[in-house]
Formats: sequence, C-alpha cells, structure tokens
Amino acid sequence: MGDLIWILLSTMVVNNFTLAYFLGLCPFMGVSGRVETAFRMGMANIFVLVLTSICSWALNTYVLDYAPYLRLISFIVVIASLVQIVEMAIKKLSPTLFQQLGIYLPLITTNCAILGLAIFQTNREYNFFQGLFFALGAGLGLTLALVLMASIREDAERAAVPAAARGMALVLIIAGSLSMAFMGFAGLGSAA
Amino acid sequence: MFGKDFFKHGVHPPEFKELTAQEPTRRIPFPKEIILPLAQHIGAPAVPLVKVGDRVERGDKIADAGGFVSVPIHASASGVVTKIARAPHPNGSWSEAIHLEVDTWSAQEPRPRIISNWQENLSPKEIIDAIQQGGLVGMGGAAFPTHVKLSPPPEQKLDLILLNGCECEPYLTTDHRSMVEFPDRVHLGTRILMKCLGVQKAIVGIERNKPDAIEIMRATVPSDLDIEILPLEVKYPQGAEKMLIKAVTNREVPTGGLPMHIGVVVQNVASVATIAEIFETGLPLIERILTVTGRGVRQPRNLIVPIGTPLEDILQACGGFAEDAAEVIMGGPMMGIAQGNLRTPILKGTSGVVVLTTEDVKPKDVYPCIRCGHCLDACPVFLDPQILGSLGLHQDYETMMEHHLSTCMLCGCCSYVCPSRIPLSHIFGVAKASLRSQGVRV
Amino acid sequence: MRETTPSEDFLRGVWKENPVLVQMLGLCPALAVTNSVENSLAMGIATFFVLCGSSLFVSLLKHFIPHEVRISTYIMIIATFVTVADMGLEALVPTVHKALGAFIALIVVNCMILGRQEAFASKRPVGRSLLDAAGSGLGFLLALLMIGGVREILGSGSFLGHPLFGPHYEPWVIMILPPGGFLTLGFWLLGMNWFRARKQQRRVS
Amino acid sequence: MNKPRLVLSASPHLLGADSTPRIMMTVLLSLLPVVAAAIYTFGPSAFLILCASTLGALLPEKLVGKQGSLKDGSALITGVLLGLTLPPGMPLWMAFLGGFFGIAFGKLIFGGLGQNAFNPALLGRAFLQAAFPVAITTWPKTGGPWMALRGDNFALPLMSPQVVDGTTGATPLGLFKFEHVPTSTSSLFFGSTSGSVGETCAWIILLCGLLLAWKNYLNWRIPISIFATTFLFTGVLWLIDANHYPSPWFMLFSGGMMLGAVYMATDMVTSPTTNLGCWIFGAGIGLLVVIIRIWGGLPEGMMYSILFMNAFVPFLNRATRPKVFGAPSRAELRAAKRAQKQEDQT
Amino acid sequence: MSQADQPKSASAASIVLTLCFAGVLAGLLLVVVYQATQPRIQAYKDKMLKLAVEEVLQHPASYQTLYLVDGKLTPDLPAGSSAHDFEQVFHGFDQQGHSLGFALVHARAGFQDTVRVIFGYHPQTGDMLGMRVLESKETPGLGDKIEKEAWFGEQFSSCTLPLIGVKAGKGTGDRHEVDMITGATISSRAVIRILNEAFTEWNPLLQPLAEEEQP
Repeated sequence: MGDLIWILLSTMVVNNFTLAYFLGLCPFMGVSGRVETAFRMGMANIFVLVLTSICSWALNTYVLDYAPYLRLISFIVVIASLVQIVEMAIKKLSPTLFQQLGIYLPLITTNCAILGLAIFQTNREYNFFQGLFFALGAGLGLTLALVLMASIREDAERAAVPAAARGMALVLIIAGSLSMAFMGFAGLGSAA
Repeated sequence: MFGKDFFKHGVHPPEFKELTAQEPTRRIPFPKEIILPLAQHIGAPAVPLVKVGDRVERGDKIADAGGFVSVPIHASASGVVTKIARAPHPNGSWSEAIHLEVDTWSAQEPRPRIISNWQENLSPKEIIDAIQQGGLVGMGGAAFPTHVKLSPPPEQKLDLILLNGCECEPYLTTDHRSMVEFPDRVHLGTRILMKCLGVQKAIVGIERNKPDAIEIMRATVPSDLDIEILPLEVKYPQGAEKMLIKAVTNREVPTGGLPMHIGVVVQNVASVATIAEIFETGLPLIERILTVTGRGVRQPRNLIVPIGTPLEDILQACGGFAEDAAEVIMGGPMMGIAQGNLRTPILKGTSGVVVLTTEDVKPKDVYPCIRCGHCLDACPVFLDPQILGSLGLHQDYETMMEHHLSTCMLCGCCSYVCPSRIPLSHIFGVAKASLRSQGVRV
Repeated sequence: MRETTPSEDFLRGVWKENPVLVQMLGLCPALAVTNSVENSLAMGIATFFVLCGSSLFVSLLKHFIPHEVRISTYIMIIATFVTVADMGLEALVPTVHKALGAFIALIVVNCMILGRQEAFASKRPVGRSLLDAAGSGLGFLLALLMIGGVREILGSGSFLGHPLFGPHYEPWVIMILPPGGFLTLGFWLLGMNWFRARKQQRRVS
Repeated sequence: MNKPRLVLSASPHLLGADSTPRIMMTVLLSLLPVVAAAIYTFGPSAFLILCASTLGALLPEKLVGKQGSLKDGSALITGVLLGLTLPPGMPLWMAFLGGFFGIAFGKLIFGGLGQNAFNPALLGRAFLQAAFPVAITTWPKTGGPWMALRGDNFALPLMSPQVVDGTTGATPLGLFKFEHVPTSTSSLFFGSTSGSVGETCAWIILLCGLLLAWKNYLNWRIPISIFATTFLFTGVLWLIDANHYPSPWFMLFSGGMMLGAVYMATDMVTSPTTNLGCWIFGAGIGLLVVIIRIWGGLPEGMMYSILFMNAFVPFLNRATRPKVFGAPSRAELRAAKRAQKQEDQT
Repeated sequence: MSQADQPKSASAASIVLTLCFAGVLAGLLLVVVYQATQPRIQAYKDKMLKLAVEEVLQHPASYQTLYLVDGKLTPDLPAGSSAHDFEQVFHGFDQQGHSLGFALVHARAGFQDTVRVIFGYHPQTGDMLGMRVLESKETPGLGDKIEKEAWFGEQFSSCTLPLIGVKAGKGTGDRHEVDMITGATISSRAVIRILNEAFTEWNPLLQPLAEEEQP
C-alpha cells in the first residue's frame, strides 16, 4: 500500500507530468486561460488516463509480449479509439456531462500525457494497481498544474505585463516558477 | 430579533465633529436670490406651477410632484419669480430651476396651513398625502421621497420604525443638533409615523459619539410610546440604511430590495422632525438644518437655512473662507461632491457644507495595487474592491456586474483605506454611470 | 491558397513559422530532452527523419487514402517511422537512446508532424512536401539546438561536452532541470518579442 | 468675499494615513534589527551578502521597471529579504544573481509592483537553490573571529567557491534530519546556531513581526495559522514517537520558520486578500513545511511551502470571497435550487 | 478547404481496406527493422549487464544466473517462461570454481525518482565486493554523484553489510561505515538503504547457496 501511495504522490507532485516531464504541455498552454475550463480539462484527463492505464496494462499483459515492435502503433490506435468510444458513451449516458467535457475529449487524443503514461507504465513494468495509481497521480498532477496555471493567468490578464512578455513567454516563465516551487517535494518518502 | 450594535467591516475616519457639535443652530439672513432646482430628489423632477413675474409667499407650492416618486417644491421665501432656467446643481451638472428674487422688506411670515387635529381627522392615507404635499424627502443625503417609503405594498407587514440618528459622516452635526434641540419634534414625528404605518415599535439609533443627544432623546421619550434609544458603535457608514438595519436588527436587506421588504422603515431623524413640523406648524419643507464646517471656513456653525440658498451666502454667514481654503464639499467628506460654483444652491437633501484646506486636499501619489486586502476588510457590503478596481481600470464593466457592482453604494470606505490611493469608489461610480447610460440597472 | 515557391516552402518552416518558437508546437520534446546539445541534436535528427519519412509517404499515398480515415492513417504512418527511429537509435547509439528515453516514442504525438501532414503533405506533390518537411524539421532542430545550447552552456559549462570555462566553472544546475527548460524557452520568446518590437518601432520612426 | 481657487476631487475627500511607500519603509525599518542581528552573528560576510542581493534586486528595477518604481522601496525589501535567506559564506555573485532573477523574472515580467504571483525574494532563492545546490547549503561554523569571512564570498563571478574543509557546519534542521542531533530551543531562540544570514535570531524577528502586525502592515492571521498548524502537526507526531520526531518547539524556532512566517508569507502581493484565505494559506504553509521537513528530501521546506502556496493565492482569493451583503447565502441558494427542482418535477 | 477539394465520400469497404493495408504494410516494415536491430540491441543489453555483474563481483572467472521461482533460487527456468518474468541473482565463481559471492539488482525511491543499483557481496561475511548505480535521475551535480563520482562507488568494495552512512571524513574506520557525499545526503542514504534492504531480503535465501561450488 505504501508503495502505491508513493507512486501516487511522486507522480502528482515530485515528478509532476507537466512540470517535470513536460507531458501534456499542449492543454497546459492552450486550455489554461480560465479556471473553469482548466478544471474540466483536468477531470477529462484523469478519466482518460485511468482508462488508458487499464487498456495498456491489458495490452502489455496479453498481446504485446509477442510483438513488442507493435507497441507504439497499438497504443496510439487504442487511445484514439478509446477517446472516441468514451465520447460516444458519455454523449449517450449523460448529455450534461457531455456538454461540460465534450469539447475537451478530442483534444486529449493528441495529448502526449496519455501516450506518455502508457509508455512510462510499460517501461517501469507496473502491475495493474500500480498502473492505476500512476494514472491517478498523473491526472491529479495534471489537473493541479492546469488549475494553478489558469488561476495565475486569470490574474495576470489584468496585470500590466510588459508587451514583450505577453502571451506564451509569460506562461512559460510562470510554468518555470511553478516547476521550481514543485521542486520542494523532491525526495518525498525517500528520507523516512 | 435584534442584533448587535454594529455591522461588520467599515472604517473609522477621524470625526472632526468637535468643530460644530456644541454650536446651537442659528438662522441666517435671507439671501437676495433663492434657486430651487426642480430635481432635488430621487425620482421624477417637479413640474413648475408658476411663471416668470409671479409673486409668491413663503411656503407657497411653486412646483407640483411630477409623479408618484416625486414631491412638490415650495417657495422658501417670499418674492418674485425672476426666471425658470438652468442653474448649477450640487451633483455637478446644470439643471432647470426656479429663481426667486427675495423681497427685501418682507416679514417672511408663512401663510398658516395648520392641519388641525390630525390624530382624529386624518386616515393613514391622508397623512401620507400630507407628507408628500409637504415636499418631504430624506434629509440624510439620499433625498428619497419620504411618502414612498411609507407606502408599502398592502401585503407587506412592517414591524419596526428605525430612526437614523447615526450621522456617521465626519464633520457633520446636522442630525446631532436636530436631536439635541428638537427632541420633542422627533418624537412627535415618530408618533405620526407609527399611526400611519400601524407599527408599535420604534428604535432610534445614535452613534455613541453623541452622548448628549442620546441623553436628551431618552429623557424626552413620551411615556405612551415604545421608542427605544439605542447607542451604536462609532463607525462609518453606520448611517447607511442597510448597515443600520443590519446593526440593529441583524436583518439583511436583500440585493435589489428595500428595507420595507424585511419589515423595516428607516427615516432620518431630521426628516422625522420635519414631518412633525408639517403637522404642527403647517410649514412644508422650506428650510433645513445645515452644518457649515471644516478648517477652510472661518466660523464653523450649524445653521437653519432656507432651501435654495446659494453656497456663497451660506459661507458669508460663517465668516467666509479661511486663508487656505481649497475645496468646498456639499454633503459629508466621504460621499459629498466637490463644488466648483458658489452659486450652487442648498437642496432639501444637503446635510452639510465642508470646506477643506490646502493641507487637507494635498494631492497624493497613486501607486499600483499591492493586494493588501484592506479594502476587502473595509467594504461594508462585502465586495472585493480590489478585483472590481482592476476590472474597472480595464473597463470590463460586465464582469464587474458579475462581481456585484450593483451592491456597491459608493460609500468610499475602500478608497479611504487604500494605501496605494487608488480612487476605487470613483472608478465604481464611473462604471455605474457608464452602465446606466447603457440602460443597465445598477 | 496562394501558390508558393519551393524556396518559400523550405524556408518558411525554418524561421518565419518555426514550429517551436513561433507556432508553439512540439513543446514536449523541445523542453524535455534539451538538457544537452547532444540530446537536442539526436532528438532533432530523429524528428527530422520521422517528419520527412511520413511526409514522403503521405504525399505518395494521398490519392489512396479516404478522407474519413486520413488522420488515423497518418498516425499509423508516423508511428511506424517513430518505431523505426526508436529501434534504430537503440541499436546504433544506445547511450543517446537511454538519455532520450520514452521521449523518442513520444514523437508520435508531436503535433507538428501531424500538422504538416494535414496542412501540406496531403495536398501537395511529393517534392514540395519533402521540402516543406525538411524545412520544418530543420526549424525544429534549430529551435532544439537554441534551447539545448543555452541549457548546456549555463547548466554544464560546456558545449557538446567540451568544457568552455575551465574546471572552476560553477554550473547552473537549474538549467538542466525541468524549470530550466521552461525558463530558457520563455527567455528566447521574450528576447524575440522584444527584438521584433524594436525592429517594428525602428521601421515606424 | 475672497474666493480661493477651488479644487474639485472625487469623493471620498478624506483618506487614511497609510500609503504604500510608508508601508514599505516601515517594513524596511522593521528589518533593521534583523539585519543588525545578522551582522552581529555573522560579521562582514552578512553585510556583504545583503549588499550584493540588494544591488542585484535594484538593478533590473532601475533598468526596466516603470519610471520611479525604485521609490516605492519594494525592490529594496526584496533584495534585503533575499539576502537574509542566504548562507553567509555564499559567493557574492550568486547573491547578486538571485536578486536579479527574483526581480526580473519574479516581478518585472508580471508588470512590476503588485502584479507578481510569486514572492520575488523567495523565487530568487528558489532559483539559487536549484542552480547552486551545494553553495546554498554550505553553512559556516559558528564562532570564530567576528571580522573573518564565513566562506568564499569573493569567488570570481561564475566560478565555484573554494570551500575549506572544517569551516563548514550544519544548520539545526540539517543536524536533526541527517544526524538526528536536536538543538536546544534557547539557542534557536537567541540565535547562536548556524544558518542563513537572517534566520537564526528568532526573538528579534518575532518582535518586529508584532510591531508590523500592530500597525496592520501584515495580516496576523498568516503567521498565527502557520505557527499553529506547525505546532499542532508536529506536536501530534511528537506525542506519537518523541524519539523519531522533533519537538514542536524545535520545529517552530528552527530554520526559516520565523523569517518566512513573518516576512515572506505575509508579503501582501502574494498572500490572499481575504481573511479566510489567509487562514487557509497559513495552514497550508504550516502543513507543507512539516511534511517537507519530516518526510521530504530537504531539511528545510519553508521557502518551497510558501512558493507553493503562493501559486494557490489567486485560487484561494476566488474561492474564499465572502458572501456579498444582501445576496442569498449558499444554504439559501441550495434550498431555492431544491425547491425549483421539485417544482419542475411536479 | 473548398467543397470541390473534398474527395468524394469513400465506401466503407475501401476505408477498411485502406486501414488494413496500411496496418499490414506498417507491420511488415516494423518486423523487418525489428529483426535487423534486435540482435544488436539485445547484445548491447547483455554486454552492459555482464560488465556490471563482472565489475561488482570483482571480475569472476565465471558466473551463473539464478532465477527466483516460487521462493527458491534455481538456475533453470520453468518451461515456457521468459527470463524477465523472474527476479535474478548472479552467482560468481573464481578460477577454482569457489563461490566468490552474489550480485543483486535492487531499486528504491531516491531523491527524484527510482534509483536502481547492482552490487556484489558475500552472504556469510556480508563483505561487499562492489557497487554500481545502474539508473538514477538524481539532481545533476549533486545527487548524481552517486553515479558519477568514482570514489563513492569504489568505497563499497571495502565495506561490510549492513551499512551506516557517516559524514565524509568523520568515519571511525569501521567496515560498516560509508562516507556520504557532502550536500547529497539523501541520495547517498538512498543507496545505503537499498543495499541494506536487499541484504535483509535476500540473505536468508543466499546463505545456504554460499558454499556451493561451481557445478
């Protein structure tokens, strides 16, 4: 159990997917203008990440042992179709949820955090539960980074930011600062 | 049912009331000209009944109410109508006004219009009509027609009359003097209100910095009336209607609602005293008590002035400007408006004239907001002036509405505490004006 | 769409519409593996290879791919090339492969590559598509080197492993850590914005 | 009657006495005793470090800040505060770089005073911590002649300091974390331990903090909630296993806790504007400090906790905005929604 | 894109056909490349492992790979399973076939991420033969010294398990003491903890095998 919690915390804050691994930068830069949107994007990501983790675990265990060279192709195909299926399922089951998440789901397909999760999980040979906590940690970390970024950006929108820094330059420097702030968690769990 | 003696937040600016608190009210000579703007109150402007050249007696009705939310205007001195033309208005604009040339040798005796035996002869409806005909508006500053406040929808049950004797604006002592000098009139006015509204209970809220007023008012309460004199914490804006209700009853007037919606009628003590005058002497609202104060005026005083007297004459009566006078404000220093034209007349709702010195108005550097949060701690209606201010500077008025701009009453607490001297309440005022011009109700 | 010259096709991606510095695409590898010039170079070349290869194939096959499944087909082509690059690197330069780790596989989701297929290779002749891909690939490589250069010089005091400032140099470790990636790219963008604004101002005055 | 030239200004015509430069100057003045204590403890090195970090902070403000923005004194405070958090033996060029980075990338990039999301002094320090992890954790031994430098202050720019073995000590937190040697609370309180320039003398910082809180130049809720959370959290752990976990008093008076809680976390720009927000902000810092100090990799976590919570400030401000006067409360809204739903169903 | 540009809608059959074709083509290409590169990759991996094992066992004449199957160490894999399904231990022998000791791979959380270590030791005395960090993501210039600084790894060859970390230069000469890297205490400790953990975990299993001669 301690092992699982370490995986969760480590992925969430110590090795945050966005701020330490640079995964999921596209939504981090693109969808972090408003806190509401950022939060929904984060939720959608958590959902898809967990599903991906389960799927890639199944693929790794039952299929890819025999054809490791097909790993990348099958991952990407599975993720793309997964997102499609999830989208259709949500549309059918809960139209309100679809309204809230709908537009973010297709964006997730090209989000490297999802593929990154599958690949890291494979490289680290995580079992089913480890993979689940890994995905959960990654998703929570992603949401945390997104929401923090969005709330800081909302404030910065009204600030007298110098012309040269406006736009992505400022976002990157905020991200750098956030990344520095997250460095304090390094070594969590290694000392006790 | 009752709350504490204070509301949360607010500020405590220096009071400066010692300048005039002990000055008894005195009359001033009638001015040569009286200027009576037709829009002296909130609501529709009055409609003139006289034409140029007409002779009017003191107390004559010279303009009639322009609707339900409107009151007539009466001549505050005997004289001749010289013109009906635009004149400077205390709000900074120019507006239509009746100009009277005051008779130099007139005795200025009003025609008797005493309403005899109102207690038996008049129904509540008739009392309210009489109050409207008396031209009565709230004399604390907002100038809201009094009879409107007294006409709740039939299903609305009222249980409390709240008399506002707080006078939380620094410098001003108008209400203070009313209570000290005319406590019986205040009580009589309360009696009339209680009868016409059918309310048994009245509370007079007075800030603790007026102990003499509290004492006198207490001593004079008629034995047959349930009038409670309640000392309140000294705090600005204690005298704002909503704050007062919150402090006394712990009830909150809902956004967009009126005090009557939660069963309370609030009246300024000076207005109540004037109600009594209407029924006692028959005189409509033609004069009022006014504090002329500040270090920029030679002899700060409490005056009884005819409505419509130009600033010039009033300052003259107080010894004129001091050497370093720099700014003339109508109303209190927190919400009052600076005047550039000394021909501007005193209106029914003018509670004071404050003359500040060069020292007082020294321009101060504005710094960027440092998000100290002092404004949030000061705002009596729990807004976030910091966000509102930065939105206002970006002219994002729609988002300001989402942040409850309409709840703001421009009390100025946020500007007062802001260490960076950002003119927050001014920004909000501009935003409100701009939204209003687009037809948004704020 | 305006007709473009071949040199325009090539040069556009290199600087004016640089995938990283202007279009903010493919940031993940641009920040994750640029802690040394060597890694940047390897990643740049691998991406270049994948981009050119998939552009070539997409352009060749564009008439046979039904519109409805074009994206899936592109991704499949890209994934194939990435796998080839992955295995190739592992066989040829295992140390570099170890340093780049999972990020080689992540070239698949580099939006720049899919973007070039969708915007260019699927509509243009083979030669032009190759030119365009080469331009974008070169631009990507250039951006990676710019970031990697700053990060290695400050972060290790060396360039391509050669020490620049002698043995007593105190490296700025942060530059090879994740925050250094964000800060360096932010700094480059800041500098470019500032430079552009100044140029514009000069032109006006 | 003489008629003066009349001024027309917007209401309110009466303003409070506080002003931003006055707040800054008071904070700066309140830092003087802390600086004096630092110089008393660490000799000329402390003074040099403070000068270097202050110069580093002032330079970018002068170069690219708005006209006259040096006058408000905020950059000066950033520089001094940064200096107070650095080890006295650090090369001066690093201190200068930290100040420069803090102001340039922590403040000016957001548009100057009042706009920044992170505390510039701490951001500068976080930069140094990440960039030069060895130099920033090389603490001088206590004692020795007052005039002696406490390390290689004069290392050439960009070059590493030459650390002489045997002159380095360890901070109380480091001693506890790595060698499990506790330090007595009294020596922490009176500042006879090794540590950063300005963090060793707890009682002076506390007194200055009291002064600022009394003047309302810092929100007392923040330090109080930090102290309370730290004390309670550590206290519980300590009661569970006094051998393994440090005592709550040790936690409270060691490291940058005092300096951080009084001067860093209360930075007006980067702390919440609402009082409820301040309570949560402080509690968050307290929790994180204990977590990092006890379970994390670093002996000290004050800086990172504050920076991390800084990032939450815009969010906290939004989430803890009080109910506007006259608006329905949350419970009322919920009830109304429920009623609406029921109505819809019937 | 204008309407005219739009290719006319394709039939379902052609879509499926295209996708299948692309898939098959991709698969074929990958199989070819895989076949071509795999031997080299595998050879490199084996070489690196062999080098590491030989280093931490101080260059044994030969070594044998043991697999942990059902709680027992055996040199033979159960039928139909592949090597990486089981934890492995390497048993080294000298020229005479005497047991030199065992090499183990063990991993645990470090300062940043997982630290993976290989080390060799003798199970009866606990004397270590060598240690090497296989994989770490510790802070460059600080924690990564556990991998990059030679003296840190080398000192282990004269140590005896279980270990305790001491400040560099503060040791008393005890064989259980390990000098830690100044400023990188956490990373140094992570290594020490990994070794101690592996020692307690594996020693009961290895002890009985220590006397075994080379088969």
